[in-house]
Amino acid sequence: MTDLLEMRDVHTYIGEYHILQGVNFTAPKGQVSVLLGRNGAGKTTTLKTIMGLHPSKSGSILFEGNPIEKLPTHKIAQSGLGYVPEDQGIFATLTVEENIRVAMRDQSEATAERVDYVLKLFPDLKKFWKKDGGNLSGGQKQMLSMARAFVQDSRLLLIDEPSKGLAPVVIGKVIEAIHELKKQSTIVLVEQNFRMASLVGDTFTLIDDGRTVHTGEMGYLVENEEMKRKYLGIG
Amino acid sequence: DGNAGDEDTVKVGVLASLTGALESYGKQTQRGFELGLEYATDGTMEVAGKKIEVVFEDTETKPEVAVQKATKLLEEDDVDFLVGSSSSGDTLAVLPLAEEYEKIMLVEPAVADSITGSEFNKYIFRTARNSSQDAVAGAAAIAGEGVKIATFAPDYSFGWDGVAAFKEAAENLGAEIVLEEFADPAATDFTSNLQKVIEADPDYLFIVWAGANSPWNQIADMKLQEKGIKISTGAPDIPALSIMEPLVGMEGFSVYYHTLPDNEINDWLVEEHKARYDGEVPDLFTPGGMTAAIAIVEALEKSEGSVDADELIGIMEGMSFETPKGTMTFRPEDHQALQPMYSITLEEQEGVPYPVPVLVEELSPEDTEPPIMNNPE
Amino acid sequence: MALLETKNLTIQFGGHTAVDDVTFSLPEKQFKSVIGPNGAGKTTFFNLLSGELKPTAGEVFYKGKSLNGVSAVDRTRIGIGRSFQITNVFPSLTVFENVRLAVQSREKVRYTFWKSARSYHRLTEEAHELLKQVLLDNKAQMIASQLSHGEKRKLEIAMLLALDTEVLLLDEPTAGMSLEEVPAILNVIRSIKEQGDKTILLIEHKMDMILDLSDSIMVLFNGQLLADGSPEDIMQNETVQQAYLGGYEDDRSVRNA
Amino acid sequence: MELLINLLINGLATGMLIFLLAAGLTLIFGLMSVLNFAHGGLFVWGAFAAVWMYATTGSFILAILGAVVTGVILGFVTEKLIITPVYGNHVQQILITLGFMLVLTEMIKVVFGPNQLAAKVPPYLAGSWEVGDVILIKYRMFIILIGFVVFGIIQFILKRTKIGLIVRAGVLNKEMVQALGNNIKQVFLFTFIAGAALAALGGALMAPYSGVVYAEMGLEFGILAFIVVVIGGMGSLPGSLMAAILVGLAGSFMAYYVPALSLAVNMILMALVLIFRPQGLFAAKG
Amino acid sequence: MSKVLSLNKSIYLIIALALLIFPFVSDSRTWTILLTQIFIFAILAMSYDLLLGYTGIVSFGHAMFFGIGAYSTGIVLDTFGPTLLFFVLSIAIGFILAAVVSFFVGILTLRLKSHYFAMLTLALSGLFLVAAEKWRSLTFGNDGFTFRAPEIFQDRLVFYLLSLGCLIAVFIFLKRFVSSPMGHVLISVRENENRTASLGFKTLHYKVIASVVAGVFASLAGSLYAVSLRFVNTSVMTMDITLDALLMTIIGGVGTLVGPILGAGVIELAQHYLSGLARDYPIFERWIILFGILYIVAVIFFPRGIVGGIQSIYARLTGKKVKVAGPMKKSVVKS
Ligand SMILES: Nc1ncnc2c1ncn2[C@@H]1O[C@H](COP(=O)(O)OP(=O)(O)OP(=O)(O)O)[C@@H](O)[C@H]1O
Ligand SMILES: Nc1ncnc2c1ncn2[C@@H]1O[C@H](COP(=O)(O)OP(=O)(O)OP(=O)(O)O)[C@@H](O)[C@H]1O
Ligand SMILES: [Mg+2]
Ligand SMILES: [Mg+2]
Repeated sequence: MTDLLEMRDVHTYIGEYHILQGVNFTAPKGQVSVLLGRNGAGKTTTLKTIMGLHPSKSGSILFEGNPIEKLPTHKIAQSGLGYVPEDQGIFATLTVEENIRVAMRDQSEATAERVDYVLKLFPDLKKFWKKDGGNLSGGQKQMLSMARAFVQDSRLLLIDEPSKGLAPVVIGKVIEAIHELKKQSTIVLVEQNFRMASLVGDTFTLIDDGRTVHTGEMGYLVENEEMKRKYLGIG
Repeated sequence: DGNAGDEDTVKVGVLASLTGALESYGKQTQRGFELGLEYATDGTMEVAGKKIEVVFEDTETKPEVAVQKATKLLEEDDVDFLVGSSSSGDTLAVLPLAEEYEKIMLVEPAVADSITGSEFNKYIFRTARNSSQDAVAGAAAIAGEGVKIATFAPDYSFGWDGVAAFKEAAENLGAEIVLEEFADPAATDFTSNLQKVIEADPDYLFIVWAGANSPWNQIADMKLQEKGIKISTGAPDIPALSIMEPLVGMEGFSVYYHTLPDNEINDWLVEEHKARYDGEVPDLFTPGGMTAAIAIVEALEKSEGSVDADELIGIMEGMSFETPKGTMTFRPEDHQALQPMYSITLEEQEGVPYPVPVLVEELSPEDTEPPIMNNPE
Repeated sequence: MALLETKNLTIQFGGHTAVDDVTFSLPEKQFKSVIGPNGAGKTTFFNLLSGELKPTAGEVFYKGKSLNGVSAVDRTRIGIGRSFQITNVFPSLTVFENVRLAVQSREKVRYTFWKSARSYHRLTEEAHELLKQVLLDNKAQMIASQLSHGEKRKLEIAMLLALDTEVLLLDEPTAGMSLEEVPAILNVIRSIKEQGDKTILLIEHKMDMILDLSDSIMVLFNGQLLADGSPEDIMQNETVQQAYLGGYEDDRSVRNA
Repeated sequence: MELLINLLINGLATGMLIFLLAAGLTLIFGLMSVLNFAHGGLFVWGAFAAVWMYATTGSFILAILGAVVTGVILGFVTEKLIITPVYGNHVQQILITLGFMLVLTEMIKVVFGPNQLAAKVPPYLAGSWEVGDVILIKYRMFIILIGFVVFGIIQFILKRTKIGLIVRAGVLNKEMVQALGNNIKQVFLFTFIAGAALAALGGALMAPYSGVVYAEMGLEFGILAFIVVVIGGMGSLPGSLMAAILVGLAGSFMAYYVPALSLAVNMILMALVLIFRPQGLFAAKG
Repeated sequence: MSKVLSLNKSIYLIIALALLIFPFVSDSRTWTILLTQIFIFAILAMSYDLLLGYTGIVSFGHAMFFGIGAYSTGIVLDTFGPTLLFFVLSIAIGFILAAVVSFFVGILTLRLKSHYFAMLTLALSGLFLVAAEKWRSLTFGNDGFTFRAPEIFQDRLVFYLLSLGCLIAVFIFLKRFVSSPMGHVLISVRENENRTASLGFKTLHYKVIASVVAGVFASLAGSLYAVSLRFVNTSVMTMDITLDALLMTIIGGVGTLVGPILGAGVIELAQHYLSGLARDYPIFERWIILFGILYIVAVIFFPRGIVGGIQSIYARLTGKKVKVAGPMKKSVVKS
């Protein structure tokens, strides 16, 4: 098994604040890795560091074996990463269509197919195709944000809390979608909904106070009451 | 540095716009003043045994800066005379200081009538011509019994003053004003105004204008002259003349163009100016600067070096003196210098890249004497 | 009896009817939840109640009086407070200042311009008290924009609580909050409920939370009121089962483990 | 009737000229949301470059090209040095671009001297045709034509490429646009350069129209361009076109029928539009 | 916190005292005048800061209120005579006019968002400028008119002290204003207007109040300005005045109140020295370029203005910076 993404002892500062204080993390190819941790632990910052949005100060980040920690964000994205931010990052005064068009890298057949796919997955988007993104409901924005990432041909998808604000039935569809996407892409998921995390995750990494504290098979965590209590406060 | 109260020097502070939109006017005054001092003192820079020192200050065409600089001149440099300035606004703002400090101020080249009119105080003498003189000269050039005239001017004080004075002078000469058009000076399009002029069908269109953005092209484009409407206006400085090609042939007036006056001082000025500034000829306000310098030196000669303002006022009221434009006289009532002006036509000339004002007639100081406007209420 | 009511409440955006002829009533001191698919009109319904949007047709009544023409500001002042689904705080003020502003509004300190704000000790204490309740007291001096997402959600709740309004409209208060902290926030909500002097309307997609707290549940579907009843009734509802839950929440054992 | 046609055509031509001035600002201010007070400076540089080129080469085409090249170079330098540090911060944009405006204006005097320069209409565009009582000024016809061509080209580029979209998105959320794989810096740079080149083009075409160029002209026309962009609706090119034509026509008709108000016509127009249609005549959408 | 504050307070006090004593130890009237100008523009800039820095309103029409004050004072003193009583009366008239105008302008404009608001204020103040130009019987058009100042101000020292007094009074008033509960609401309007409304504050009221207070103080600055020149013309209504206020505020530090005072000082002094340089050394003929570069450099090195710059240097010196905020240790639920 090869690791598509590997972070080694990554430290990130935001302004003067030392937020990530040693993150070690790998995303095995073709699997779903879940980042877990309490509010403010540093999950989002980890994803942003990978995307180059909060560049790391030290440590290395390898994608398909190539270092990407020095690249500008758009280069990182172009090298095959897709990103769904936790605040959805919708362009409010652009229509749904335009939002998606910003994410389309080309006009190819394959891209068109992926657009069809996401519209089937989230029919609401089709319904509001010409409407401003800012007028969508909370859940619809979440769908649009995912759709934008899915229409790109990404080998690695970083998804920050996809289930947030979604109706249960849609969460079910997203879980199916993730299983589907796994065939072509590797996925890194931040998820507070432990049920969803446990249904889609292959491996998990626990982040606490800006450090990775544990990594393992998802099944192991589901069974391990002790660890769930200690780091996730459940059980 | 002449310290305050230095008995052996006379200090003159010159305010001018040395930066900004009026920069070229300011520089003309500056050069003229320097040359004028040399001329009047025969290069000694001394009068009645006293050394003359000049300090130039930039008003930046902002009234508050003008006041700051004027105060600095009066306080720190302890000047005995003020000269200036390029904009009427700056000058008006400085007038009260002359009165407060009891120093003579020679106004040059600001034109607003109110400087020697409603805002006059006794320390103010103006070597420049005022708007009304322009207007009277303009009227003299074209007005006559039964002539129909339309006017066109920018919609602010300068334009209103000019047209009002022109109207009076022209009507006195028997002309009829058929239309008064005013336009936004910053506008890009003057064709609507010109349209109205065409409809009024006057014999002449008299234009009062200042500033770079001008209607000349559009006058040509609208074929006013082909329609039998003759154009008349004041000839401006050389850079502005260069855009007046469409008006070649017009009859108008000029305050100064270096070939118009015929006297030795002007010859000297043209020669010296060319020699010193790379062949450039003196322009619209250069003789004004020179005139101010000459007036100061003459007054000092007469006062034997005394800079006492009251004494000087006595001397300068009614004083006549020779300038590049011929003899000027400070009218005792309002201290306005009466001076010659020139009726001209604009002609194209071989080797000159702009239309040249060519003398038709020199208008004597009496011909262009403006009304006295500083009547104490 | 009914504190908050609507009659034929309707709003259209262009051709789209987001809230469609909804008539409902919320008795005093009740805890009612609103569920429905994404885009069903729940948030829009809140916006109509709170006055952020004006209905195309229909009316809202509060304590029997029509709120027609009453602005959002005045609705807050007479007792209808709300939290926002999309985090909506004062980004470059500190967490503490955010809450203090809300407390200040409740205390009606609105146009005082000569006294220093620092002299209002009660405002300060109260703000700190609220921050403690939502587990943010250790971040009081942090700039709000520097909070993580979940922390902002907590701030949002603190600001609503600070207003101390009679009616609380909560729009997905726990979305994005960590597993560990949801129970704490739930406790806060529960304790408010138990004090028994508030009327609460809650939008959530977390069914276990809804079932745990609600006296009644109303379901919105395509802008229409599909059902309004006890939690048990609603869970039996065929449409709710299929089109909203879709089987995903059937097995809640994992979550409760 | 002839009168109305005259007013209409001249108003239209003036409007088109104003559109050419404002087109660049539509990109820079309307789309990129940069409060560029130095826009007038770019415009003057274009005007002076064209006048200088025309005087040295005698070719109007080369003069226009020279202006555009000047605009491109200045646009590049401006974006890199002045604008890049202040994207998204209007307050800082005001200060830095005003400072840069002073530099640009004063540098004109260093390079071209402090005096105004005459700008000549090329002979083949000089003069006017008279059709009955209708006077058609050739250069104005040319401006109207160029106005439509420029409009067509920019509109085509904005519609056919993702550039307009990316810029609009980038103003809303720069990080997200990058995270979706777009090189926002490059797109912003390109757009800014295009805006600067358009400003320079506007200056170059304006020069023969008024017959004169002077360093301070940038200030006057800069504000006019802002007015047009705002009343047209931020970021809408058709909006700017319509607003410019409206300003042109209003000026032309007011000067004829209500001359007392011509000083105020632009301000009145802007006030009315903003009071009754605050988002501008054509908001970027919908 | 309170220690820093008292430090601030004592610095202010020392500077105020120094300025108070200054004209008695230095007899340079140039400096007296320059400082007087600075005080007057500082008042204008502070009033602008209330809008820009505290309420988040970018207005392009501030000159309107400055002009109202200047014309009120000029016209009253010119028509009724240069007495102290009429001077006070003229200031009062300026206040009332500015308050009324800013109230209506506020109601009319403040519903609009950012750019649109800014441009509408530009339009309205443009209309005021045109009115000043056209109403010649009152204003004498753009040439303007001179008038006499009350006898007592003939002594520039007295006027210096008056301006300084006004500056201090306005500073103290605004300082208290912005740190009052109402001031906090203004700040919250700047931060997030909608949210402020949903907390139960009528935001339009606050914006109008800020605009009225700012308008009134701008009018005060205008009145003082007119007296300092004994001359008024339409330049007091032009965009230049607004831009001056804006630049002084930004260069000094937005939302700080002291900033605009420093900004006024820096800009006036820079202008004074740079143009002096041009007089003494011909290479500096184009000193405006240096002046422009000053703005550019200011933005690049002090993006938050002078006060912001000083604050961050201070923070660095006192070693306050190394905050390892990060994720804080759990004091979290143990329920
Ligand atoms: N701009 C910033 N400046 C300073 N600190 C920040 C900033 N952004 C985030 N932080 C801090 O960094 C820490 C990690 O934040 P991050 O958003 O990565 O948390 P998270 O694990 O995603 O939490 P959540 O579950 O709430 O989304 C938090 O303590 C937060 O306060
Ligand atoms: N301002 C608006 N303009 C146009 N359409 C709008 C506007 N606001 C909401 N809508 C539409 O109204 C519908 C209802 O939206 P609303 O936000 O109320 O949904 P919701 O029930 O809260 O959904 P969610 O659970 O996803 O938050 C959506 O389809 C949305 O696109
Ligand atoms: Mg997060
Ligand atoms: Mg919602």
